[in-house]
This record gives sequence, C-alpha cells and structure tokens, in this order.
Amino acid sequence: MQLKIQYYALMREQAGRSEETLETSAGTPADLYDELLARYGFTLSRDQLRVAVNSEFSEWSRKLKVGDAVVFIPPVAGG
Amino acid sequence: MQLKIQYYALMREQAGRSEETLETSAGTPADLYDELLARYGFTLSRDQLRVAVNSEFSEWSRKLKVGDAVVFIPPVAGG
Amino acid sequence: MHFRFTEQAIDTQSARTELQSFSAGGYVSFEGWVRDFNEGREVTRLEYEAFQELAVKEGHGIVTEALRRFPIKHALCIHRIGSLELGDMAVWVGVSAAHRAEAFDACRFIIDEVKLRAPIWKKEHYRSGDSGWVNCERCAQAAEHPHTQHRHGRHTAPNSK
Amino acid sequence: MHFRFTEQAIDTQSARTELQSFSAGGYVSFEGWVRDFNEGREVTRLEYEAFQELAVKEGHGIVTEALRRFPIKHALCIHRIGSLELGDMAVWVGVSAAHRAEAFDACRFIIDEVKLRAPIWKKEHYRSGDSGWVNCERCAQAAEHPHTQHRHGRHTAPNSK
Repeated sequence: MQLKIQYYALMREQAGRSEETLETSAGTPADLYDELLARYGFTLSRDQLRVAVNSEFSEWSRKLKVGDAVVFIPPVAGG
Repeated sequence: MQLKIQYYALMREQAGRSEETLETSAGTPADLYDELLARYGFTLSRDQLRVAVNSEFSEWSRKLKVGDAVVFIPPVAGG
Repeated sequence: MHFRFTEQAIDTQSARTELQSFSAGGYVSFEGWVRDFNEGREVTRLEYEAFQELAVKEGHGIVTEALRRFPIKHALCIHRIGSLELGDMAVWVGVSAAHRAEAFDACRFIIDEVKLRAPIWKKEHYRSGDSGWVNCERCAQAAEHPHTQHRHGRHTAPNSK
Repeated sequence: MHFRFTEQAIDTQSARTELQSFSAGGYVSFEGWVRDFNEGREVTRLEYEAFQELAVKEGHGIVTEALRRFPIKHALCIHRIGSLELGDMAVWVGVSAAHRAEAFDACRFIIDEVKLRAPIWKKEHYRSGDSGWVNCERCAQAAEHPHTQHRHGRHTAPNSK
C-alpha cells in the first residue's frame, strides 16, 4: 500500500527528508512508526508523539488506506 | 488662614471654578469641605470623596496650615 | 516615571520600544477604548480630566509596585486626557517579562489599580444630548448589584509615599 | 481564519485594526519575543517551522473556542515562521471585548492553547555553537520539576473538527 509521509523538525532532520511516498504493509500509524523508527533511528518514542492522517489528528490504531498522508508530530514548541 | 483649593470634574462644574485662594477658619479638610458644601451645594457627600493636601492623599482630620493646597477627589473613573 | 499623560493619541509603538529587552520572552499590553455604550446609555464621546500631579505620582507608584510584586522586566502606563471620540484609546499599559504569566498578571494589576486609585475622571456625552461624570466603576456595579459591597477607592490615606 | 502564519515581521498595527469595534472597551494583546536565554542556555537565534495546514486548523479552532467561551468581540493570532533573531516577535495574539477582564482571560487562553496544541516547532541556536529542538515547554518543566506531571499536548484525537 502506498502512503505519503511528511516529516517536521527533529524528525525531518533524522529522516533526512521532508516527505516521501512509501510502499508499506503497515496497517496503522502505530505499525508505520515502528517500521520507520527501525529505518531512521528516530530518538522520540511513540508515546512522545501524536499522529495526523490527512491533516487531522488521528488515533494510532486507525486503519490506514491507500494514499493516506501521515504526519508524526513531535512535542510542539510554538510561541 | 489662606488656603488654595483646586476643583476637578463634577466639583469643578458645581463650584464654577478650577481653583481659588480662600480665607477660612477651617482647621481640617473635613471642616473645609463642610464650609464649601454649604457655599457651592456640592452633591457628593464627604464619605464619597478623598482629599489631598499638597498633592499627597491625606486624612480628613489633618491639621491644615497656611498656604496648604487642598484638592477634594470625587470617585475616580480613569481608563 | 513609569506613568505619564498625553493630550494626543497614544503612540503605542514608540512606548513599546521602551519595554524591549533581549531577556524578555513575553509582552502584554492593554488598551482602553472609548465604547459606544455604558451602563445602558449610548455614548457619543468622552472627556478625560486628571489631577495630574497626584495621578502621575499614584500611577508611577502603582507601576513601581507591579515591578516589585511580579518578576517582570519593564512596565509603563500612558493615559490620555482631553476630548476623545468613539474608538479612541484612553489608556495604554505595557509589560515585558521573561515569562508570559507574569506579564499578564502585572498588566492586569496595573490597569485595575490605575482605574481604582488614580485621580482621573471622565465625562460621558450621550446620544440623548445630556452628559454625566462617570463617578466610578464600583459605585455603578454596586447600584446595579445592590448585594455587592460598595467601594470606590481607598478612603484612608495610603501608606505609600 | 482567526489564525495565520507569516514569514515576515508580524504587522501588529494592521492586525489590530481587524479587532476594532465601537462596542469594545478593552483590547489585550500578547507578543512572544525571542529571548536570549532558555533553560539555562544562551540563545542567539531561533528557527520556527510548522505543519501549516493542521496548525492553521488547530489555531483557528482555539480562537473560535475562545470566542465561544468568553464574551469577547474579536480575536486573532498570527505566528511567524522561519529564522528569527533575538528580540523578534514570534507570535501575536489580540483580543477585543466590551470589558477588560474577558479580554485578558481570552488572550491568555489562546496563547496557552496555541503553545500546547498547535504543531509548531522551534530550533534554538546556542552561543556555544550547537542547536536543539525545543521539544515542549511541559517536558522541560517536568524535567526540571520531576514531581510535576509530564504532559505535552493531547495524545488522543481531539473531538473538535
């Protein structure tokens, strides 16, 4: 299944890219994060993150569909 | 004894003047206010006012001295 | 002095520069605007008048107290006097601080105390053609809410100097 | 939208005019400034980055919530992104209301929630030459004060839409 992933801030630097389109068998954002954590060595654990799918905050257990855009959201620091 | 009195806001309008130099026998701001109340018919009672002598807030029972500058202060409404 | 009067429009951008500091992370400002309605009456314009010598002393004392009570960097209050139209700015307070919570608290403290303590008065002109001196917020509140305690400023001499 | 991003200096005077109303008697604004010191380290500049589409939606939702919760007239938040120098304004919030208490409360609510919930990040560059992403205020607070509960935003999907 093809998904679009965007990376921000620390995760953008650790992944070495802002976005990518990925072929994956991950069924949920939680599975997807485990896969990417292994690939990129992210230092943030999943319980430090939130996740958005198609620009809406999402549950980690949501069932992903072809073409979904996933963004992992590190702890924020606006203002 | 000669005193200088300044009037502001409602009391300025009721006294018909901004300031005056007055010859009075009033020994305290309280006595002075009673005298001026009778003269100008101020609508504010003394317990609605504060008083300043020589540009400092004062007690009503302060002993006045020659040349003191007295200001009666109606309820304020700045801002 | 941390408090001053002006007879012109308050220049907030210039005043704000007096509060800048590289160690300040938050800046809070308050502006009081002339409103078209007060205590059930339509207002068309206002006149502000002050016992300036004492008001500057009192206002400066209030801001100095805020600088002592709250961990803030800088604070300033400017009050306009004279004739003001609807929408005009009557008073401005600015506070800078390392952290925003203190900037909010100090800004609110200053405007609350200035309204309560500084010898400044305003006369409202109403659409109906008449006018009146707004004697004080708390008198008005007490009249509307008779169970609220009636207070308008401190009736005893303060121990500030 | 009641929330927007800019890559230039925030024009607060222009933004303020969007909040004017003859029925507003009080206006409170907050500015977040780049500070030279954070968590014990000397900062020389900052970079702000945002997941803009979601942040605008979230920020707009926060201001809309403030407009519903508090009796205020208008409210707006503008956040800057890109590279900022010491003293630069990173974020601005403005609120107008009939009465000042609500303007203060709503302004504070908005900046607190934006800092907590909007997907915006900042990287601090330190005098020592290195740099780091400020992960979140509450994480930092929790690290400094281990007995404080560690929270950084809401980890479940919000029920706002």
